[in-house]
Amino acid sequence: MSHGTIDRLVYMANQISKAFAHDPEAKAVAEISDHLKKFWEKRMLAQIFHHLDEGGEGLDPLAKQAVAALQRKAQPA
Amino acid sequence: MTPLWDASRAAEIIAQYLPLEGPMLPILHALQEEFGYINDDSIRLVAQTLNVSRAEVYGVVSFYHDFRQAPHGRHVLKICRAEACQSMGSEANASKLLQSLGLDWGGTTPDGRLTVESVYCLGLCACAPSAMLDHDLHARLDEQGLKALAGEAV
Amino acid sequence: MRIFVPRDSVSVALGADKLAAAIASQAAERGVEVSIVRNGSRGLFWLEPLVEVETAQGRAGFGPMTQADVPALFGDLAAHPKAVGLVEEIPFLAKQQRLTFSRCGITDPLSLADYQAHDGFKGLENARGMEPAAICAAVKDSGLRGRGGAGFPTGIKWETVRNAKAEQKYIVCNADEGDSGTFADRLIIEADPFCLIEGMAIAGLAVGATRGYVYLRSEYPLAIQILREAIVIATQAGLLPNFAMEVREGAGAYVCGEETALLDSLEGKRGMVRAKPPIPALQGLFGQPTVINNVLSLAAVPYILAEGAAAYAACGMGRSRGTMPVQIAGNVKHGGLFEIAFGITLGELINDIGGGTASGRPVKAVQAGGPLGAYFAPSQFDTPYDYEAFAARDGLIGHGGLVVFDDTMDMAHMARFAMEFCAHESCGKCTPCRIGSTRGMETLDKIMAGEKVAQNTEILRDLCETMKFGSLCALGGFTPYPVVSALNLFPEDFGATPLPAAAE
Amino acid sequence: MGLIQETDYGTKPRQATALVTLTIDGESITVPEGTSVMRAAAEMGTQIPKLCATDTLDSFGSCRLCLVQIEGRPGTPASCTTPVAPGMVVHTQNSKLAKLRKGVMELYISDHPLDCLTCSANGNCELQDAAGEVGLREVRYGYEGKNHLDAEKDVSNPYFQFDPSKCIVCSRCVRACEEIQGTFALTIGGSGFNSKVSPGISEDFFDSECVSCGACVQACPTATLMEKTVIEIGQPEHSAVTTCAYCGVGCTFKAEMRGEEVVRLVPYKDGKANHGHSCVKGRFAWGYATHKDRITKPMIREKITDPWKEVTYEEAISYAADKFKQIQAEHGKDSIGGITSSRCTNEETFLVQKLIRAGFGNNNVDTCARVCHSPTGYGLVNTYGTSAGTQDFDSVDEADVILVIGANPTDGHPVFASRMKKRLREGAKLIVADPRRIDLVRTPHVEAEHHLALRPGTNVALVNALAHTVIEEGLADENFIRERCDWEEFAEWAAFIMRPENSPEATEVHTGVPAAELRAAARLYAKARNGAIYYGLGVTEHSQGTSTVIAIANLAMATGNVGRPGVGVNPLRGQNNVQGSCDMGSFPHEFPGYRHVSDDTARHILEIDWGVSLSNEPGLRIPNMIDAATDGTFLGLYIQGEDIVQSDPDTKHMISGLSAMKCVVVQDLFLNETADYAHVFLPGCSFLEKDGTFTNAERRIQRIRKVMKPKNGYADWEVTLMLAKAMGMTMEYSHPSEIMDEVARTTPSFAGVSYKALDDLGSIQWPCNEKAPTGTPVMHIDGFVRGRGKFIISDYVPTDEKTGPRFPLLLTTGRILSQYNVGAQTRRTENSIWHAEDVLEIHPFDAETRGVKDGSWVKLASRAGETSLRAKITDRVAPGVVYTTFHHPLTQANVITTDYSDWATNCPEYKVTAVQISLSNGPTEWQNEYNAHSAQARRIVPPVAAE
Repeated sequence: MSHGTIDRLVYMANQISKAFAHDPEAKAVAEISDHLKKFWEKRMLAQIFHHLDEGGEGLDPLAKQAVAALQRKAQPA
Repeated sequence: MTPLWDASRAAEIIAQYLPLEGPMLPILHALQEEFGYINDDSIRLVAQTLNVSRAEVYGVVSFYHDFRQAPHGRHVLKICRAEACQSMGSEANASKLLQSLGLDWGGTTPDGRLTVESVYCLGLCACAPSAMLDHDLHARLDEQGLKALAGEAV
Repeated sequence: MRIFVPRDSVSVALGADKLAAAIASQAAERGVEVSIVRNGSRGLFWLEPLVEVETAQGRAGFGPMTQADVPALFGDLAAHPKAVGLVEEIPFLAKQQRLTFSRCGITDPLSLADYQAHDGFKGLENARGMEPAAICAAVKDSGLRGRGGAGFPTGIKWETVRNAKAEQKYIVCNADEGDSGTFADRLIIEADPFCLIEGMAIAGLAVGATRGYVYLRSEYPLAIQILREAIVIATQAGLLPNFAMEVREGAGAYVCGEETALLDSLEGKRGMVRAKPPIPALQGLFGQPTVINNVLSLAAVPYILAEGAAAYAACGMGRSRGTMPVQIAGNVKHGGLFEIAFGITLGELINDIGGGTASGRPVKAVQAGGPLGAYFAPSQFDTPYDYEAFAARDGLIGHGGLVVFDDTMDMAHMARFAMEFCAHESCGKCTPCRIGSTRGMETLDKIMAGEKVAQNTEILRDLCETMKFGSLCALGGFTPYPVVSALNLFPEDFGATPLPAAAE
Repeated sequence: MGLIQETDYGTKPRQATALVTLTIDGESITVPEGTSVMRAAAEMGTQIPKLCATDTLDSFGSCRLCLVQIEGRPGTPASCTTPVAPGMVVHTQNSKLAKLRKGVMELYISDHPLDCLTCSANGNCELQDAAGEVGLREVRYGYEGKNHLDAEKDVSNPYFQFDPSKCIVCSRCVRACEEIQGTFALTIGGSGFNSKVSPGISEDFFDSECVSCGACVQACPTATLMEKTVIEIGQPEHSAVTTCAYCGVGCTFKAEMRGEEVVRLVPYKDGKANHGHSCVKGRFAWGYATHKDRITKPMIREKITDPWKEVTYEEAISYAADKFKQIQAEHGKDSIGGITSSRCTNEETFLVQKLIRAGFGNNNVDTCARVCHSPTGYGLVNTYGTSAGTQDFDSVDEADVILVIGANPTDGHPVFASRMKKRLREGAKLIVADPRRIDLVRTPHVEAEHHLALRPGTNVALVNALAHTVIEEGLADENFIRERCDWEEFAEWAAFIMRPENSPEATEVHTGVPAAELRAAARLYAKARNGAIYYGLGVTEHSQGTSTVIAIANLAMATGNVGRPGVGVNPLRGQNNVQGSCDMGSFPHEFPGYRHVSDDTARHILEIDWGVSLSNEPGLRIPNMIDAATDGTFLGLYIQGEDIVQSDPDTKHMISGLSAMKCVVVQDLFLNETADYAHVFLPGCSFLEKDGTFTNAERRIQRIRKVMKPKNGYADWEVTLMLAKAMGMTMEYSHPSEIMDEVARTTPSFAGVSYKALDDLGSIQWPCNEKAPTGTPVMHIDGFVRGRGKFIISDYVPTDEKTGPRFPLLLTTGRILSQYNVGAQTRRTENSIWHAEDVLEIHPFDAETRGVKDGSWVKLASRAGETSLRAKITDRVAPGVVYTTFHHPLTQANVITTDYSDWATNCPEYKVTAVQISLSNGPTEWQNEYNAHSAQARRIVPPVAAE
């Protein structure tokens, strides 16, 4: 695992996603984004949002959806 | 000759008695029978096998007069010193024998031939004095008889 | 020709095995067909080895036999130099009331057929048809008291164990017969082992125990061997359904004759005396309800169940019912086992039955009840053999041993020996016994050396009080009996000079 | 302030409800059935002389001093072994008894040295007291007889001495070792007059099985077993009751003093966690408090390559505050943060997080629980509703089956382990799930029914398979579930757990635990009347730590094992106050009392009390702080009593993060590894020098009390307060009790806690409030704290840390009895005699294929780094698994561990690292460099003398 911060954040998001992967998709997305909201500091969130904006390389599909959902909530258009 | 300490033989012996309830004494008897005495290795092995501490095994070994932690002579003469034998003069006979062998109670002849120990009653009290040479009992042992018995053990 | 050559420890210690071999080879040489039965001893030890030859009149005895006496067995029996006549008519035997020891010496100890032909297993069979409560009641009614020394009613003990609730209960037989001058346990085990087995099986039925242990001292190798064989025989014959019996060998600790120390030893621990309560009947072996009885108590049971409690209770005196196997030993002419109802006097036992000292010198003292028993002087020979009568004279019957000393014995030396024995055998748990016995030896040494005799005698008496009332078990608690009795009866042996001479 | 004396009633109390009335010396007394005559007498104030009896041990009846007379009973029974009976009439004093006791005492003294005046126990010797009580004036036997006066002393143990010449063979030491400690290291050797207390096979104490718990020393009525400090210093003259600062058991001790000098720490019988027992650390290893390495003056330096300069507190504090303010001014208020200490008091921890939240204005606070029990918090909050173990320690006495997962109580929580072993000796059954054969698997008189030796990293699979067996075999407690949990959630979970991949047969591939054995273990646990689960860091320190905690919580609920004594889910927490530091709001997402920072109600309570507005967004966790530091957005850190360089994973990354910061403030007793990268050092204060409270693993809040002045001048909370003021906060406390009052008024679960209440009750288990005014020993009794117990699906996701050809072995880590955590304290005591260095345990098979011999230096390499240490060949570990401890900075085991961490809490995956072993010649180059750097980093320039 690289020590780049964004690599770690992507890894963490994917890891969280795996923990909820057994849930139905919609529920899983909600749980994952809720988890991120509860435990991630804002610069971590900013970085992952930015990463998603850049294409979200490395993020699992579920993680991607969850980050996107959270981003929508955090930065209402 | 008693065989030298052998861990796997000892383990085999211990295993034979494991099905017993409270197997400690039977195991210690059997180990002593095999090796002539109970050494520290035996104590450790018994402790390990029975899942007790080695302190506990040592406590047991050191408590009983029967168990030895050092080898004895090739033969053991146990002379009864209890009252009935004393009433028939056993003490005098025994001290003469010990004197002639140059031993104290519990001592072993320099050639390792004979250890003389005391025992308190062999149940032959109506035919005192008595003694046991290795596993054989002897009664009505006067001074000569005792000396002869001690001489028999080669 | 049927010849009986005993195989108990005494006869073997006196060459019975060699004798049997000599008889066989002599017979072979002469072309005489003999069947040699290795019976148990009759307990007439002064005659051992006592060879018996079956004759039309009965079993003729020859003893004490030596190998030199063997050829004569094949000649005119009446003229045999060692002939003692018909064994049953020997007064020592004829005078006895053999209830417990009735088969000893008569049968081949390891022959089930012999045992059954002599009423063996009758008691067990009766017990099988009874409710456990009824068995306990029968034992209670017989008045049987523990033969190990304490004299506690056996039936009450059984009843307690019967009423205890537990998945596993045990019968433990105390065969750690360590008292000098006693050999009754050994004799019954070697001469009639099935009797003990039967007694234990009955106890098992009475209390609901399925396992039995016999704790047998290592100083009795032959007894261990015979009992182990007998258990195998009885088990294989299907006589012990639901009762597993095992012999456990002691390891040379006298204190393991104390019941709680015995239990600790059986469990594989140091043989330390446990404080009571809890009593073993409720929390005994491995913490389970346990009957722990002496060999003689258990061996008395088959008779009680076979013949009824009343038959047993009919013997004896006062609260001491039944018979007691008195063991006469030491410096005595006719040493051996004498089973008799309670009530006979000490003097009768020593002089009439025992025939006085072996040395022919006057009797000086008799120690009754083992190394923890008091000494009696001939002046006390009118004491009846009875728990209470002995207690009244600060003595005890204990396990029924009597050791005779002639007038050459120094009783101060014997008092010191009592302390020495206690020191040697003390488990070390309680202080009066652990330290007191050693201080007792040292104080007696001072007395015997004539050092401040009066003062040290007072210290010794104080010590005896401390040990008697302060000790945890009978080892330390009873050691004062021989010491104080010797001190009281034989002050001259302790350097006490007649007072007026010493006084100013 | 005098010496606290505890009454010794001679025998243990009885709990029987039936009462018995008897008469003792003419006075009538009523006591519970089964009480001894001795205790009954003591309760009415009559002390019957005794030596072998003490109320922490079963009665024994050997000394024969306590003999009494009972009307209608023969002889003189011992009062310690005689239970009371209705109507019994007892005489404890008369001339006969007096003479007897004197006679016995005369025997004792006939074999005892007459050196009372120079004896270390003089004035505190039960033999001396008893001799006085019975009026012994003379030993008529003289002193020439046989004796033990020349018996040789055994001084092999670093902390206590054994002098057999003073021994009265009461066996109290032997019994304490058996009954209390459960080690059975002592016996009486020989018999009769030659009876002698003997460790092992007549070995010396050090070589024996003794674990130096001190129970024997505590039990000894004479100077036979005596603390070396007492021999050296003398008997103490005053004492205070305080709480141990080592593990999460939280033993209560009496700190016994002479003036300002600690003489000894003695376990306190009334201590609710330890009931008078102790271990080698708490009992003896307190010497670090006065160790020469201790730094007592504040120090600063501009750069971490500079030597330290000693300064005044004012200077150091304003230096730190200025730096922090400057960083915030330049990089925003979120650019600094702090780390609270699980070694410090609740009050100190509360203050640090308050400083950060209210003073720094962010939630960048974290604590060492991050690396140990953070998954416990997450897992238990979500399933049961509260972040703590469900039981008190006493509960184990009622457990029938004990399941220990990933914990090594005999080393990590020794005093509780003794308690557990006692219960196991009484017949409770044991299941151990651990890759390593810990002592508990088989130790004298204790043997696990099942040792599930799973492959590291497969806990979730194992616990799921246990649950699978429970459901499949119909062993679930349906009534409990319907009554206490949400049935639909249960059904959903049950459907998940019944999937074939969760069966023991399927998980065997991952765990290596034979299915049949696992099923047998599941049945044993599920069928128990009371089944209790105890777990430790072997559960939490995984990438799926949280999932395992959840799986455990599910299993306990499914079998109805929650909400009464004898059952429950019990995390064995590592450090003395790790529970408390979490309770006090040390996590970046939670205020005190586990209230999320986004919880408006909670935030408002604090905002009103503190007079500031607080952030409602979570702050950074330690690893994220370090990441942010390397990114240049996090530049200042206040670390109280933690050594993150040694205790946190991936040392190299940690060092680069710290090195990137502009101001690192370390507050500690010693210049620890982290201080090598600090700019300000604030001297810390030991638990003996301050007041406060610790909260142990059973949620028990207990006082620590100051017994000597702080060597560094201030308690830690005072230093934090200075820093807070320098940062511009207006806070004022004159005593820690005021901080606790603030906790109580702002935190519902602590509402009833105050120093007054603690003094009155001795200790309090939270929650303590109107509903539970004296605290809560067992939680969830009438329902779960969160309402209904929640079954949460815990899927097994294998860790990404995989073995392969380069790294074929799995390293797992743990701790050892004599050392503690990073060893900062224990390494500065004689404890190192037992464990002078970390060693690598390796299975004989793996050793042989690599040519490794016992004692060889081996290089241990992982993807993260490498280190060298010595090998110990043992079959405690399975082939393919190696094990080491992390107590010594020289080893730096965390150079090896990766930065994989728990998905929910980032608790590092210390327990699984793929490694390779090869022979080496000694420490690696990195280790040598590291040590050289440490020496360089710890230079101190003394202050220039004033002119």
